[in-house]
Amino acid sequence: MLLSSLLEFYDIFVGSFDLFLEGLWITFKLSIASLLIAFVIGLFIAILKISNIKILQWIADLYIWIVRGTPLVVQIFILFYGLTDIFLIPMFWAGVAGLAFHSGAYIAEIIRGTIQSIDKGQREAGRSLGMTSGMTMRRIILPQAFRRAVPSLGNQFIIGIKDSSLVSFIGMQDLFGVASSMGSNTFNYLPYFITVAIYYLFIVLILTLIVNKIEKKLARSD
Amino acid sequence: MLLSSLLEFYDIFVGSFDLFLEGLWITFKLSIASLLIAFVIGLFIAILKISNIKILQWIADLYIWIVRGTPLVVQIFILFYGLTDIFLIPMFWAGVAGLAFHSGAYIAEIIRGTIQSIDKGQREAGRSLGMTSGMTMRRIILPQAFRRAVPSLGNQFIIGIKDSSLVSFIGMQDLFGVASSMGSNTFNYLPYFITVAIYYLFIVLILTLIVNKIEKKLARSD
Amino acid sequence: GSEEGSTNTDSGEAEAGGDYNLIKDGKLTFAASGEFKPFSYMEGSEMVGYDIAVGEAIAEKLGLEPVQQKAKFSGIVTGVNEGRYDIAVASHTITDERKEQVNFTEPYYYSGPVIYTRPDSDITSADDLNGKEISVSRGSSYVSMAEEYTDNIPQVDSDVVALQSLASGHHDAVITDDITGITAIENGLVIENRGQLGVSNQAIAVNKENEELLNAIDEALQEMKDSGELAELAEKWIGEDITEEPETTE
Amino acid sequence: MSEVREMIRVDKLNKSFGDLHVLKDIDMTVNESDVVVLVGASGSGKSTLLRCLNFLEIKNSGTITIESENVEKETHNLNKIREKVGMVFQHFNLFPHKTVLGNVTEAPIQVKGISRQQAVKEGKELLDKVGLGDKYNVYPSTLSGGQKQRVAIARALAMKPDVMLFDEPTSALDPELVGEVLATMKELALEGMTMVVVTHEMGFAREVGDWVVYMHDGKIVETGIPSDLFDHPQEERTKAFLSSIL
Amino acid sequence: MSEVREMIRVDKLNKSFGDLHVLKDIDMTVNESDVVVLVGASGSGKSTLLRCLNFLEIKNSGTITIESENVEKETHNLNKIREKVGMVFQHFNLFPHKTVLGNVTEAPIQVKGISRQQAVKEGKELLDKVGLGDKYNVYPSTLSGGQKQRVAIARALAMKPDVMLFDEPTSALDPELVGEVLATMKELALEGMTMVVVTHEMGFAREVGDWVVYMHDGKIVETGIPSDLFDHPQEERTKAFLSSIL
Ligand SMILES: Nc1ncnc2c1ncn2[C@@H]1O[C@H](COP(=O)(O)OP(=O)(O)OP(=O)(O)O)[C@@H](O)[C@H]1O
Ligand SMILES: Nc1ncnc2c1ncn2[C@@H]1O[C@H](COP(=O)(O)OP(=O)(O)OP(=O)(O)O)[C@@H](O)[C@H]1O
Ligand SMILES: [Mg+2]
Ligand SMILES: [Mg+2]
Repeated sequence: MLLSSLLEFYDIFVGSFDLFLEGLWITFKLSIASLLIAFVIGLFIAILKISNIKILQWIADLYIWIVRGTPLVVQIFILFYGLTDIFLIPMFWAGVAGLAFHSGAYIAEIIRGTIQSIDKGQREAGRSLGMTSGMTMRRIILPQAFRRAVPSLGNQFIIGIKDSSLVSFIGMQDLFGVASSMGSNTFNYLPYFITVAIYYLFIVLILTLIVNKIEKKLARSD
Repeated sequence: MLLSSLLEFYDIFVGSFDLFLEGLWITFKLSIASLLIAFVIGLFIAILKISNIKILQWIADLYIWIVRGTPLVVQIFILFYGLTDIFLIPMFWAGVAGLAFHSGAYIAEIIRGTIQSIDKGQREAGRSLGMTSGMTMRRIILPQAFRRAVPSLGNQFIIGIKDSSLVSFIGMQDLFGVASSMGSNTFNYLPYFITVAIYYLFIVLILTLIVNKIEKKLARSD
Repeated sequence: GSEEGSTNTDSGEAEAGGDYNLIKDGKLTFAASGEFKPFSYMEGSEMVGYDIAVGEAIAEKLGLEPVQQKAKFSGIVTGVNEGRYDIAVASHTITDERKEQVNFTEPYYYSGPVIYTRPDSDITSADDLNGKEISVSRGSSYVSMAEEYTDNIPQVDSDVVALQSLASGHHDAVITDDITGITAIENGLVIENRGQLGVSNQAIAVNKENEELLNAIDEALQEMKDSGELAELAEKWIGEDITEEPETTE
Repeated sequence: MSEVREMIRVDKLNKSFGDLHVLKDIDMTVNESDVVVLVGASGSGKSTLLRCLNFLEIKNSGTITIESENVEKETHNLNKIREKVGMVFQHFNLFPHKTVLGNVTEAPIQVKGISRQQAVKEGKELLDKVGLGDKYNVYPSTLSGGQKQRVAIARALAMKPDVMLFDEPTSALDPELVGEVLATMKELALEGMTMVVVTHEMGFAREVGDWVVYMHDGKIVETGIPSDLFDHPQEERTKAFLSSIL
Repeated sequence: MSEVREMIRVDKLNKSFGDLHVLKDIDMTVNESDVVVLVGASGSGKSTLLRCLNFLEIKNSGTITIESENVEKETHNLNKIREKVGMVFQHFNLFPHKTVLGNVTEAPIQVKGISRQQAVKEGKELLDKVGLGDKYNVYPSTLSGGQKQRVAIARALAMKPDVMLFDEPTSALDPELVGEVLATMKELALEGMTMVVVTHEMGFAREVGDWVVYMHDGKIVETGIPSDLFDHPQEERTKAFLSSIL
């Protein structure tokens, strides 16, 4: 009984491999694109926040407040269904934009935190050598901040990949979308949801290992 | 033109108030129930993790790994559709269980982190006065750990409330479920999604203020 | 309503295949849910089913290349209205509310909403539905039907999700299309038909600003009906001819 | 005169942390009302010895006899033993979430199960005794280091221990606050409390100590009354140590 | 003999942090090749004065003239001025993500825009000079405090400054490492570098200093050559300060 349902699960797992591979590819593209954009947004917002210009800080705060104050799924739906009145965003890019908009705020907070954790003597050393403010930020502060941010950024990237599952609700056939479709085709959701859980676990595991490796490598020079 | 769409939005906002109030009530019940359970799970798992018993640590690690390795929406769906073969969880409780299962892992990590951040001199002081291990944990370590955990727990509670929006996908008419239904019934998503975003922002704002207040109150005696 | 400029991603120099105002020149972009077996469902990364077959046949008749778009059912009408899709071949029942948003072609099949329950249920007809928990697909015409009996209406994103939860023990009943229910039963779900709630006409939704496309599709449909091609597609995907208007409609 | 009562007896005590052999065949006796001062270089094992006496560290071999009972982890309730042996730490380790009085009453109420009224009464007496009669209801964070350490002493005394262990009770204090803590300890010694004290305060050792024990590298090198050991050390290593700190 | 060239001139310099008036009407002149030693109690404003000379703090009033140019934030590119004035910090502030050589070449390449080869060549020469010829490619974290501070000196020298400022360059060092840094500084002084040094190393002040400036509470109380100021202080406060540290 247990054996037969295990065998059934095995068949489903193997049989759906090709399809999930396509879903994986979409999840992958989506995550990479959104996380790269989120990183740029995050860096930009972090710099606004540590600038001494009130209005810029205020803009950054507002952005972070909105993102942290509303569920990701609301953000994605507003971008996909809502903004069509103003301009129409293709599905893939609506997903990317929603995810990037969301992760961007968290990444901004991570970057801001690590920038501020860098000893202020570093800034002073840079300035005392005649470096401009921007040069000091770019060449001295940011490289150190990024290293220090690796664990948190890695964690945020993993969260981003899991969050990307929500784009299936605007119709994308990402990993989770494939699982939903297969479940509804066969009128049997459980094995497909378990299968997709395994895929996610596997991705997260790999990523965790990579992040740990990078962390170790960077620790070398600290 | 802008004015008329503002007026339209105002009408929708006011007109949907009753319905959203019902959704708010469901979101509220769901969040409270799931966060209380998550807290119990988190405390339990944190204690397993700091116990010196390998097998218990291993169970805690496995649980945390599974939760952090899979998207919340997958967890909710598996609980809702999957476990029905074994026992049937009513929709509300499937939602509660999914959210609690998920938040529990994050809360466990927060509690474990703060327990371990308590100076080990505190434990030794307790033991040296003849207190048992359990007594020291209960009377000395945990009260301090909880205080220290307030900001992170508050943050996690806010995340929990936002995450609760995903139960709309198993059919619950929570805040987000109401917004989705209203949007699709009226073929006009934007105002409803913006309305629901405002509700969430408002809840998060209130909660942030409460957490800050508690934090300040606790800081008094530190 | 959508502006012409925003609906055209390729700029609109009219080609010889038709001067409809299409999202992509020479291509007919049609939406379906992909979660409504046997009308539309996924086979590999492609949607198949009766809806899809009809959509493709029409595109061919119009001399256009069919482009399928999977979308959540609840967002499809809005998507057509706002110019995200040219048309929707997604088993939409013609309703007055939807007619305010989009134009409908002539029906391409006839069906009816049915009450499904688990076999052990004491619901035997619509009369027993009062106050029960009835799950339906979000954005479907079944929402307002269910509202006549109860206000306990869990709404999910596809009919199959609703049926699956019903079969697993959730909810008291599901209102969905007859044929979808039959397919579910064939696929092993243990549920039963407890009465039809009337007859509905399913049609293709077209953007309001695209009268020419509407007319062209109606023409194509009529041709397919006359030639028996539509009935053939129904036989192939559904197993019976559902393209004939029943004697009695409400 | 009554017979001398042995409070602590240590025989062939050994303690290792992994490969690091920290205490090597320690023999030591502490009689009732003795004040034993433990001195030695950093890392010589003073704290470890003290912690073994309070069973915060568990010995590898040897015997520890507390009030004529040979205490073994397997057969004894260590919490009961710890009630008899009070400990004062370098960093006070007060409970920051409890008021001064709460710190002092916590263990009597929870461990001994005495009533709150009784604990409060006794706690207040102890706090009066250490000169903090006006600080019952404040939280530790508002106290100076010297005040904190005196609360820590009162907290340990509240369990009515037979022996008090002090591990560098004044090293974390600003110089001007050392005196008030030493005065409290001296008073305690005069009342006849049995005490083992790790300290670098040689004045205190001379004035209050009955015995001085010099440790080096995990061994007891020399034991004597303060005037002998400080002024006429027998061992080369003791001489070297004393010249480095005096 | 050639005329004496004024490197730094400070007139009526005032600096406040909020309500705290930290520098009060400071007047000071530093000529070419002078070694000026700044002494004074903690909080007297020594660091703040040094930081004003390097424009890490911006003065509230008064004038600062560097090589005959009256420098004002509004009209001058402070980065250009900072190139002329090197600074060495108490806590080294090396760049941990760059190798020793990278620390030394960073500013010449980025700020002066000289070629990498040229910067590496000059950097290696400087590192050889401070006795770290074998450490080009290691990261700062692997160095001792004394080595770190010598890298910091080389890093500042790489910009070919006309004046070097040192803010307690040896206070963060273990005693046995102080000598190597002072030796490097002495060598620099002998080569004719103009230097302003905040230090508690009175031996160095006596031996290397041309002038000693004693600050108290934000004011310059007394200035003199080392032997005069240390052995025959004129002011009461100077006497009190010297007796407290010598
Ligand atoms: N928990 C532990 N784990 C491993 N090694 C330890 C531990 N506690 C102490 N040690 C080591 O045991 C040796 C003795 O330490 P101990 O603290 O007893 O010395 P001490 O005489 O009290 O020194 P100090 O005057 O610095 O307090 C040291 O080498 C120390 O590093
Ligand atoms: N950034 C700042 N903000 C506010 N106050 C400051 C700041 N920097 C210095 N101060 C204050 O200015 C006064 C002078 O400080 P400064 O560091 O110049 O003294 P110092 O002579 O270098 O002392 P030390 O020997 O301790 O380094 C002190 O009271 C200090 O607290
Ligand atoms: Mg010690
Ligand atoms: Mg200073």
